[in-house]
Amino acid sequence: MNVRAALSSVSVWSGSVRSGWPAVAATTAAVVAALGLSSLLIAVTGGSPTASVRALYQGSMAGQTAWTTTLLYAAPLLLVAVGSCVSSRAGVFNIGQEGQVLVGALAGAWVALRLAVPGPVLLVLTLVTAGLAGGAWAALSSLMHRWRDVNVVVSTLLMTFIAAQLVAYAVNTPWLLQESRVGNATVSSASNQIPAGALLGSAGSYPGLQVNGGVFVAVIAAVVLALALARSRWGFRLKMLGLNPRTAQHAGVRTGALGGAALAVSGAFAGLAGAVLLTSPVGTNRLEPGISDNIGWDGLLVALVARNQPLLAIPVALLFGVLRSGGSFLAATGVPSFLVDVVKSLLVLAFVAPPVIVGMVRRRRAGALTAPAASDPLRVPQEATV
Amino acid sequence: PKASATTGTSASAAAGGGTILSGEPDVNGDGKVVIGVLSPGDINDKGYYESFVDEADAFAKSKGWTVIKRGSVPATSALSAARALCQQKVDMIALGASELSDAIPASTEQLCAKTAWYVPSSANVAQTPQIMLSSDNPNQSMLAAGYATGLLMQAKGQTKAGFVTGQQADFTIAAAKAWKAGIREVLPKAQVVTTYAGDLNDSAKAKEAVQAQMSQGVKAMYPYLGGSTDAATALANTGKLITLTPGTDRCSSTSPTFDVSVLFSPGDYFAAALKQFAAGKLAMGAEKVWQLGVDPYPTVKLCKGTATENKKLAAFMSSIGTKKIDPAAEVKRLGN
Amino acid sequence: MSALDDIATVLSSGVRLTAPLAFAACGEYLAERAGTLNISVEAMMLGAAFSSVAVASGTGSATAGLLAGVVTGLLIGVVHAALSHRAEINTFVVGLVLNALVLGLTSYLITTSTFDSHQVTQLSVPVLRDIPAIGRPLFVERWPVYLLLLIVPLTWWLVERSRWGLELRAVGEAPQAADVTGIRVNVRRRQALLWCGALAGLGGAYLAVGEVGSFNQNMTAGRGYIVIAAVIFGAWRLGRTLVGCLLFGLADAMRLALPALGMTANSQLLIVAPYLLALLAMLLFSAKHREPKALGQPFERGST
Amino acid sequence: MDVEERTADPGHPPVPALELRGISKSYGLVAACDAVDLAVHRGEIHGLLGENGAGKSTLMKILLGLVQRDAGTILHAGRAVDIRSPQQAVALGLGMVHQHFSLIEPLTVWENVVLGDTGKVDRTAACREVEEVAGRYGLPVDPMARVDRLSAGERQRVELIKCLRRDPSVLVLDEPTSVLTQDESAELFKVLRRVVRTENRAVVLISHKLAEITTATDRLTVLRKGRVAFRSATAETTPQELARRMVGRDVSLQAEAAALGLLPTAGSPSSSPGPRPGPGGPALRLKGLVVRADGVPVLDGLDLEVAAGEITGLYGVEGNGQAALGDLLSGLVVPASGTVEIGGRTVDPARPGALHRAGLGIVPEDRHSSGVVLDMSVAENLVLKSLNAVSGRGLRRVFVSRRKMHAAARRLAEEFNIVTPSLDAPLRSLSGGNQQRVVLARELSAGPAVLVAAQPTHGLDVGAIEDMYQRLRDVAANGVAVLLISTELEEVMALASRIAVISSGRVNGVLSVAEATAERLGMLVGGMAKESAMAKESRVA
Ligand SMILES: Nc1ncnc2c1ncn2[C@@H]1O[C@H](COP(=O)(O)OP(=O)(O)OP(=O)(O)O)[C@@H](O)[C@H]1O
Ligand SMILES: Nc1ncnc2c1ncn2[C@@H]1O[C@H](COP(=O)(O)OP(=O)(O)OP(=O)(O)O)[C@@H](O)[C@H]1O
Ligand SMILES: [Mg+2]
Ligand SMILES: [Mg+2]
Repeated sequence: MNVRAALSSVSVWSGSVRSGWPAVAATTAAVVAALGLSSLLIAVTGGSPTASVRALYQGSMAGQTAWTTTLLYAAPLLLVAVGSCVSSRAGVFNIGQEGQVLVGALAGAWVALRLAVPGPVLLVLTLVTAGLAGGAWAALSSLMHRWRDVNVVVSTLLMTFIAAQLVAYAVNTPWLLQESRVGNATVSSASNQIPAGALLGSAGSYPGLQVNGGVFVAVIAAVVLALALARSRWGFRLKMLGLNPRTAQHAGVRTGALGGAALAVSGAFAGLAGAVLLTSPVGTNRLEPGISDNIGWDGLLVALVARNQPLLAIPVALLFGVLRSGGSFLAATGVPSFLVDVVKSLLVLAFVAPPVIVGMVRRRRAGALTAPAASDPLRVPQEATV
Repeated sequence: PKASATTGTSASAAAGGGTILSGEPDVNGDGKVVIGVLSPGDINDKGYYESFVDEADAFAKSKGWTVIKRGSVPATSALSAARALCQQKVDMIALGASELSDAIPASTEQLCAKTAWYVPSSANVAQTPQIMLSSDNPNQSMLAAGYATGLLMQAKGQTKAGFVTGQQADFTIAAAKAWKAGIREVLPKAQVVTTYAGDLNDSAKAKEAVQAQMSQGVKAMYPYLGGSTDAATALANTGKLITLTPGTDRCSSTSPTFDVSVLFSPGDYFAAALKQFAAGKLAMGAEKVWQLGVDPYPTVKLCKGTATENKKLAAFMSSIGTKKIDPAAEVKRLGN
Repeated sequence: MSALDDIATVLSSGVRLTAPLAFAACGEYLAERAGTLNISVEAMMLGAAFSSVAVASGTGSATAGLLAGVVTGLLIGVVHAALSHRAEINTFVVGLVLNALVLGLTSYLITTSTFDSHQVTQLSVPVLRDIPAIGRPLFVERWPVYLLLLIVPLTWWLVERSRWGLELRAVGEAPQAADVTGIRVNVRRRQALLWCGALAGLGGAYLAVGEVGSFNQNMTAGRGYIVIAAVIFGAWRLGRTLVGCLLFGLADAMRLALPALGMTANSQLLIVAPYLLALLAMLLFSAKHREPKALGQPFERGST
Repeated sequence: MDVEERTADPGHPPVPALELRGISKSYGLVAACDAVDLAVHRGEIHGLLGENGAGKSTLMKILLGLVQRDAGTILHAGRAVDIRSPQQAVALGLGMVHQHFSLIEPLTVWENVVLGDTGKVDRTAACREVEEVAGRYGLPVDPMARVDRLSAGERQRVELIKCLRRDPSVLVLDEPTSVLTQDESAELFKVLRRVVRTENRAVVLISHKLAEITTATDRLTVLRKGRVAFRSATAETTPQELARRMVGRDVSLQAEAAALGLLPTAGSPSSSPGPRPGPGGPALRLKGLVVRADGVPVLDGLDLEVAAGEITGLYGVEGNGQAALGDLLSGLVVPASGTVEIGGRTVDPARPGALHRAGLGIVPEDRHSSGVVLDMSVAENLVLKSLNAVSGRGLRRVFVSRRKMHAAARRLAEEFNIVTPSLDAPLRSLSGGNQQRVVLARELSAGPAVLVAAQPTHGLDVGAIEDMYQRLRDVAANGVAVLLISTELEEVMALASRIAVISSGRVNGVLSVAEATAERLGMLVGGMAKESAMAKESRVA
């Protein structure tokens, strides 16, 4: 069943990009162009493109340590992306994942530092609380939508900045989560390190390649959600809601509740990603204002590039993970790591734009009454967003 | 500090405790010396963070070494950044500030086995056998900075000073208090206001904070800032305020201009450490505490001080060095 | 110090902090009336701030820098418009990517180059500047601030009185109907984005070569999002949007001036104030009725 | 296809105001227009008629520059012109009132009127002009009113003013009467007469209502499947002939005739079965339903009963609450007050799916908006209201079983003759008639006690209409209560045994089909209560 679900999702994907070689060729060309532009930028500013590419490769894929880092980054990205797939399916455009990640990490840190329970229980509690908190944060947007028709895109965006200040407040306030003072030393704007019991260990160690527990959590989430979206009644209703909310309501779907729940689920996965950032060795195992490190924004982009297919999000998250770990290594060669942000943005455009453009050109040429498929996440911000 | 030789049989004990890594400076024995520098701040801020890499760069060049520098490293990626450096086969990893102390666990990893570690600390980093700690007591330099400011204010008959910094965090609060205490060593009645602009790099907001202070008659201003230092100082210059540098010697700068250079830059400490490293004398597992009035750094310098002023300042600093003055007690007494 | 002087201090600081927001808000307002919820306004401001400093340093003229900022904003507007109203990629995706791209690019470039500092001159209106309390805030400012006197009425006139604006509103409310009436929907939306780009660019450039005189990494620090919040707070009316900008600018000015005036306030709360106020405005006034009906929706002929 | 032409009088000026030669346009494989020739002269109202999808709107959109033709020439006053945009069309003196309103609701009347012009915007001048045009043609409207506050009739006037103000030489109206009352339609035709007689303009009137075409036009052209099937002077042809030309064969079935707007011959007995009230009262009873939209009541105390085994028609002009009733019975809006009873039990329409569970099936008016999901497969659309029945068993209950879904879908597709390339094809790829069959099949598969069919033949071709009528009759014959909501008088007369007339959100009177005459119904539609309608009639008699 898994395999068939996988196949059917993939075929949906190729269907929605109206596959065929023009889209593939255009994408390839665009990716090459994006890389070319980036190389040009490096060369113009006095760097060496080939050395940079080598560094990117070395830091992300050459050897087991490199892969370990790549996987560490990919896991939270995948979690955010998988959640985004759920809300987008329901036609709700959540762009507040960054804030939801932060709130998840905040709640997770609170549990990890304040509850005195044995290790594994603490870890589970940390992850679950973070998920719930992220979900609740997103649910606020959903409530605002239901009560007062507040635009979901806008409210999730604004809530991100509020979340950031919330975390800043927590880690600068001694009675909340600021790290405890040792003697006269100044304390930093961060929490204490969470106890070892709440850390996500490696669930596999193949000499140098360490596969962190977060990776398993994320992949399992992706597979389960892919299955649920493709096969379950819930997935069927979500799809119906996203593609035609009126028909869905007519068919007995509680649209408000289901749409709101989808947004909350998306927030919950972002919150869980926050907990993974907190508890896995990708970071410092403390709550810090910068803990989200753009994972929320990037995770959303992963989902968009993967066209809201959880299984496709796995390789895309891996690619983004490669860029992050490779970028970190690239910076170690002296090229400012901001370059990686440039490369990443160009690559996203290169993946996202050509299929849309090819589809559009084809529609124009055919002149057919084919309104763009409402299922195409890149074209149609669904009703719910307005 | 206890000395233990975990880095291999070839390590040897050093005089002042700790372990000297064999082959220093080419610790990993690949025939090249490569220094990796990680900084949490903007390494082009013409100030605190930039000085750290500049010193390393200058010294390394003179020795024919390679320096890999990386700025704006968020604390959350310190660890992976350090690992990336180890993969690059650096002989030493130097952290620009203790905010990046989360990178230290990498020093025990296989990948970084043959690497020296230079870590600035403000008493919040635990000593381990693999790292060299470098610390100072910010109270000392900020107190002396305040004292120097006080001297200049006294000469001009002024009583109001202002401190502008970023987030309201523990280290900024402490710095503000020590500076205030220092001013009051000279002018017991001096008024000192502190504004938290919220961001070390938002120049527009830093400038507005300075502007507000100037309009309230502030005559000495300490821009304890990052990327926005220059913009804020330039504005203070227009009001002919007494200005101070956050960490580096910029007495020769003409735009903006400073009256006091407060030198507590990690770059200065680091340069001294690099010299030892080159000579094969830098020990891991040990801590170097930089003393005001004893070591060359930290120190405070009046850019255009009169002889008397210079003498008074020097005397004040040396009594801190000889522990005649206890900065912590002074801050408690005068800083609130 | 008299209370009037204190008021003048806070007010002039407020005016300076408001100006970049106000420029960009005029642009964002117009784009939203045409149906584009443009979130790349941050990218436009930041890109313009960078290029204005670069060009000012290169030419030695701050005014040239200001102009370069406008052009940069415009260019980002062109790119956004081409991607979202020609290629018809989801406008939010385009916005997110552009924000990341420009932040990365400017940060990268500023670490690989250095620029001199340049600042546009101050304009001080004789007589008027001596009015107590408001004289200094309103009549002693860097000259580009006074462009607001031109741009605000112009934006209002464009939207409310010109034919172009009538068509923009039509396009923002009912693109299909506008299309059969002979209005080229996506052309109008692209033009609106250009206006938005130019003004956001002016705002960013003003911040860099007007206010500060130099560029530092991420120097706009989220002002673009504040601008979006202001338009929402203003419920898609220009006057209220500008009031929102002023409110946010003044809140910041207060926050920065209070310590000097001997008072304290919770800074976190003041930092989030704009976002909270925008959300509150939406909750209280249920802005939906005022919101352009087609805001954020793409238009393609035949896809009712 | 050979086109038979009967050119009536040669009195026309030799150069037509507008002439189309060999216009072709294909959408993919569909040839919407295929070498169409059409000449329109000044001083005449030219009827353009054809079935749904015959290509009428497409032809006019080509003329207006909204769609680009694949081949052919357009001659304006004898000169070949190339029309690439609506502005060019306007410049040439072509004006169009679109099938769907093209007004921008939050804008005022005068703003809408000047939209699409060029040059400065001058409110005073625009308002003066609106009033002037309005006065000239007898189309009163307040230029400063916001369009979203206007009724359908008033909006139509605004559309007309907008066109006439530009002094068009050729005026095109695409199905202008579908939202108008009969009185309003009559008014409209009076204005059009004036436009052609006294101002010597040319008018193209598009409709598929034969009665309307035969009374209002001078000459006409019939399109069938994108080609010109027939041309004639109106006076020289009959509705029966036109119907034959449109459909391509003789129209004998009353159903078809009704669908084409041919009034049934007076007093002809309805072929629908007589009322067969079920045991224990009506199957569907609506009591005092009130629905408000933006504070305005769109349903205003509606009462209606439908008995089992009977087809009840709810007839009225569009915009009198039918859409709201349809939405209510689809579970899309919640009534402010009033009750819905099915089989004697009160159902709360606010509970999602409650109406469906209580045994109410509905073929909604706008199937694309609320009846189907175009981007889901045919099979999925067929089962989307009965997921329980196609789910797995036991632990697999949370999953939809593909096997069961396909089995159910296949059964329905066969039973209802749904033509589809595959059950997994997106519904979007089906023709309108087949999409409608999917809806009907799905609704009937649940074995409803009540079936509501709202405008069930809108957008269907004759074959599909015939099929739909037969199925509705069969359904009623099987004891289901059928409520037919329609704006087509003929359709209601042909199918229903009782006719309720809806006006301003309430039922104004109920007549048995035997008592129902066009005139009585017309008066009820116009808002007169049943008694006075009867009384007036008896006086006339
Ligand atoms: N609480 C919510 N949070 C987020 N999205 C929602 C919410 N409720 C509905 N949606 C989404 O909005 C779309 C419908 O928008 P609309 O504003 O019409 O909902 P609604 O009719 O107000 O909802 P309700 O039925 O709860 O009143 C659906 O696609 C749905 O997914
Ligand atoms: N944009 C389009 N894309 C694809 N097919 C189209 C498009 N517009 C019209 N068609 C098809 O062209 C044919 C003619 O359509 P048109 O709208 O001209 O019919 P019509 O005669 O106006 O019908 P109606 O009476 O329903 O208005 C139909 O088969 C229709 O499906
Ligand atoms: Mg070496
Ligand atoms: Mg039509």
